[in-house]
Amino acid sequence: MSDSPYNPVVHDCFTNPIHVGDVIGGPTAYFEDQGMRIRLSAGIIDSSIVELRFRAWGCPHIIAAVELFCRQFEGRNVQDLEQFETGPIMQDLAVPIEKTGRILVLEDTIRSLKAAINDHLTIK
Amino acid sequence: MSDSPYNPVVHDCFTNPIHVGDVIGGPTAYFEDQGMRIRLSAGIIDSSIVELRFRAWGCPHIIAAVELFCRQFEGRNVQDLEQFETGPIMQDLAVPIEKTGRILVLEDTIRSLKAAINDHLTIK
Amino acid sequence: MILDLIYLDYAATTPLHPSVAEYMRKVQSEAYFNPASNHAAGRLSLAVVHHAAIELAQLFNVNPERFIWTSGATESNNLAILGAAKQREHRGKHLITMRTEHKAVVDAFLFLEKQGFEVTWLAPNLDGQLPLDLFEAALRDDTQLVSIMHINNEIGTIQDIEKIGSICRKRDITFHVDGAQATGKIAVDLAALPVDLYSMTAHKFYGPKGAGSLYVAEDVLIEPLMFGGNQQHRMRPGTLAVDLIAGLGKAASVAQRKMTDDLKHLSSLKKQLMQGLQGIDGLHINGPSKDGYPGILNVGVEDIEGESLLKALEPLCVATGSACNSQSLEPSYVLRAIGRSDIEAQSAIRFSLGRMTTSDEIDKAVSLYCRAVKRLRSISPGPIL
Amino acid sequence: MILDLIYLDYAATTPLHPSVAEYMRKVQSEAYFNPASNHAAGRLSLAVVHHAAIELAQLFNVNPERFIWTSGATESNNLAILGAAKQREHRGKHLITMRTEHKAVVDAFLFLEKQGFEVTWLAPNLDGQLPLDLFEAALRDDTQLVSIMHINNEIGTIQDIEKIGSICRKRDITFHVDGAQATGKIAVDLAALPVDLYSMTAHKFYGPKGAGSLYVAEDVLIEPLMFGGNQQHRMRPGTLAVDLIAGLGKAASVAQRKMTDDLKHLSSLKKQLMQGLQGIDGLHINGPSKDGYPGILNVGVEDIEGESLLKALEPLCVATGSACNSQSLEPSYVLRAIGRSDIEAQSAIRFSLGRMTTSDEIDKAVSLYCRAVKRLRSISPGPIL
Ligand SMILES: Cc1ncc(COP(=O)(O)O)c(C=O)c1O
Ligand SMILES: Cc1ncc(COP(=O)(O)O)c(C=O)c1O
Repeated sequence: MSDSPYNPVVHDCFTNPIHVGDVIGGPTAYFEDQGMRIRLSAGIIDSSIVELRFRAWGCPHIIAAVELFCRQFEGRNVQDLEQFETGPIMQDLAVPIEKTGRILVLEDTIRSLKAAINDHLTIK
Repeated sequence: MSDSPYNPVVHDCFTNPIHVGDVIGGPTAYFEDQGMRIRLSAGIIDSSIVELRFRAWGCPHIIAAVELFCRQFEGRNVQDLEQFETGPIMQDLAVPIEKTGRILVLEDTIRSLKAAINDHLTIK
Repeated sequence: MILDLIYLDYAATTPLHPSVAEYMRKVQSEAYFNPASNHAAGRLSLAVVHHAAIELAQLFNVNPERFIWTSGATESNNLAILGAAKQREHRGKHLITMRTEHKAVVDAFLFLEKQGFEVTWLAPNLDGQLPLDLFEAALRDDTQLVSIMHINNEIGTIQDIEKIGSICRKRDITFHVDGAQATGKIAVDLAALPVDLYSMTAHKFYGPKGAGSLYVAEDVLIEPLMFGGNQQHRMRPGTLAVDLIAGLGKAASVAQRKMTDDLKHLSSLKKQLMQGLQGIDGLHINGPSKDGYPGILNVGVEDIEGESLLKALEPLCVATGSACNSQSLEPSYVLRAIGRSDIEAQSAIRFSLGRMTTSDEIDKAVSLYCRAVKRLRSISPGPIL
Repeated sequence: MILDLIYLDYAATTPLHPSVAEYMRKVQSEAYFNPASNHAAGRLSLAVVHHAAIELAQLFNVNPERFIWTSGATESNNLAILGAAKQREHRGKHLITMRTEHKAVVDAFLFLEKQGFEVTWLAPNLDGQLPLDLFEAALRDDTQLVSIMHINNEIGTIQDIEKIGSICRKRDITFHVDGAQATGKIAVDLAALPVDLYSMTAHKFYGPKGAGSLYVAEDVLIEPLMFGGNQQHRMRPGTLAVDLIAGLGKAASVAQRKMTDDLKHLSSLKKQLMQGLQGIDGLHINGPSKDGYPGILNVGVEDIEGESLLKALEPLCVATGSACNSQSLEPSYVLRAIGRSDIEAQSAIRFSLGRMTTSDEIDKAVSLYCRAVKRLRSISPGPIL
């Protein structure tokens, strides 16, 4: 449908999220702000992120953003998380400017997840 | 056509006036007022109005009114002119209330015609 | 793609009833003239306009002379409220309305506030009803105008126009009713009701968009919004859109004929919808639980984000908040006024049903709604602790 | 009966162009939704509205964002004039317009006079043109708004919008143009013309009735006439009539494509009409004898009463005075302004020709006119002495 507020990437990530869930016992981060809530958890083997799972409460853009993050970083090295930037994800999802703040909630959650993963790796 | 400002009598009298003209040498009356102009002339034999002719300049209602007057009084006795009243003619022609003044111009002309006929009969 | 849509947003707008569309087409091709033109063609169009006035008058049981043609209820509301308030400034500068009115009423009153009028904004009870004791307490000697909507567009509350109007009439207060959602849907006898001004718009009852009317009771005077000649008793200038007016009239006449059947149909569908949804955890109805207009059902559900709900409901076309403000995602001020929290209000979905709605569509809507709630809950990290 | 009519009153209103009617029907059945609705159906209607804005923008060579949808030129004129005057009250309270403007402009200015504004009413020359020296002499430091129509609806005069606009722009004066009779008929390049506000209405160029627009140049601010939410930059509330807007856009696009042919067709018909009438004793043209808009010819004739002439011309449908005031039979104030006496003015007949007018209809019109004049003269007692 023309003029949808959601581009096809949002539509797909929102409608068919394949990373919903929790990695039980894995490093986990939870963040809430601006009425949005995100939980991320990871399955780590050596320094590989073999699994990324999320739960989220928020608008379609935020749900799609978390799913897209999972799609992009599952299977990659823990170090790669440093490369995460909000800019490209905002672009991929055509997030309207007034929702920028919400995407920063995702950024915060990822930062928190990195910390949790580091703790996890250190303990090991 | 529905809602015409002219009823069928006006339409007929305006479109097919059969009394346009002048009775040359007959008693004649001319009156103008409110931008309307009416001339009436009659052919009189004994005390019969054998002919009535008019000329008029004005709206369709005034033209129709003069024609209707001629239709009604041609062939009748001079005395009958006393019976002329504006009320019935306004009704027959469904003259809008704001045009009442114009019909009074016809009344004035007829009064003047009666005077001219009286002069004519007296001279005889 | 459009074929897949399930349209349950009849309170936002309706399609043309087939016989209305057909009649309008006939007028467009055979009587498209300017009703103000002083010739046979113009008079034909004028007759079409007169006929429409008669059809509208029959629906309301009043004299056809009493309707002003406008472009819709927004204009009718503005004309009524600004026009009456200014016309009777000498009578007083106090005005009364409700917090749950349509934006076209609310914003007209906000404008009058800026112009030095004083407005009392009454709050409804939980059902959306105006509490009459509150209303009577708000009346003052300088109260000159009261505006209360007939059926609320978001939650379907039907106000007691008769009681409110009687109170106004006793005190020489002009009473305006926004009847945009009531016209053609419930019986409105303006000969019996103590109403001075009544707004309506054709596109809410299967008539054309861009066509509205304001009923002005005898001896009620209002100032115009626009100027341009003597048409419509100088209350509303502009070339009359003969085909739109014809469509409005015909829609009124169809509505009158079908009203009983329409109401029965809607009541049965609303019952089906409510039964279908009742199993959902944390669901609540916004607005009247009974006696509301059967074409509208507004429900909210705990711990679901509104925008995602709307997206997850596709291809179901329903409204969040009022259709007219739904471009912004602020929680509906109507729902706030009946006591809903921001978070409750933002999950609200208005189902509005219409003449063409089928029982099958209701089934689909129910299953889409249940699935969407379940899915979003399965994604959610759980309620905030 | 309607079949016998000869309609030469295209300046009063036009029929729908067939492809406009067809497109509107499609929108009515497939995209009848509320463009403000936040769902797929609403977005479909919104896209239709955007498309119409693009079509309209192409006709005027400007940005599609710059159009406000209204109910017609009466509303556009009022919105522009009242809205601009009030918005810039601080700039000054002096306004300028012409005596030959449409009632929707004249009466808006009369209202502003009552509100404490001062209006200079300029008289045209015999052709209906604004004398530029007179205009410049009328300008003052506190002049904030000028409104001049593009094509005069009664006599077809085309004003020099470019020159008038340049003078306004140099002095920071808002310039409004009533383009109701020009839109879709002559080329109007609003990117090049120094115009701030331009009014139009679809039903004058084979689009739907009840659909108009106001072009608002960038950085021009106006106050709204009505209130009701955030739609259309808060300048004009109300549900957008998507089918009417679609029809307006399509009519603009058809008009652009056909403009050269239309003008050629009208010029040739007007020539035929003038030649046909030229033998009549005491005939005069009201308005420009050359360079006027070819779709309009206004003629008067000595010593003929206007109402009777109109009746005698049946089944010819033409206008006396302006279509919009023709319910009253006062002599046209436009004709009085170009120096006609009352008696001259009241015999005036406006022939207005259109896309569907045929050479055969012109022949019939000529013979009806000649016959009517002859017949009424034969009835007349002769001129007042
Ligand atoms: C209660 C109510 N009043 C007024 C309006 C405004 O009607 P319109 O947009 O047709 O002007 C609407 C609908 O939008 C409404 O639901
Ligand atoms: C020059 C002019 N301006 C304004 C209007 C008003 O247009 P509308 O009646 O469509 O509002 C008209 C036609 O009636 C017109 O000819």
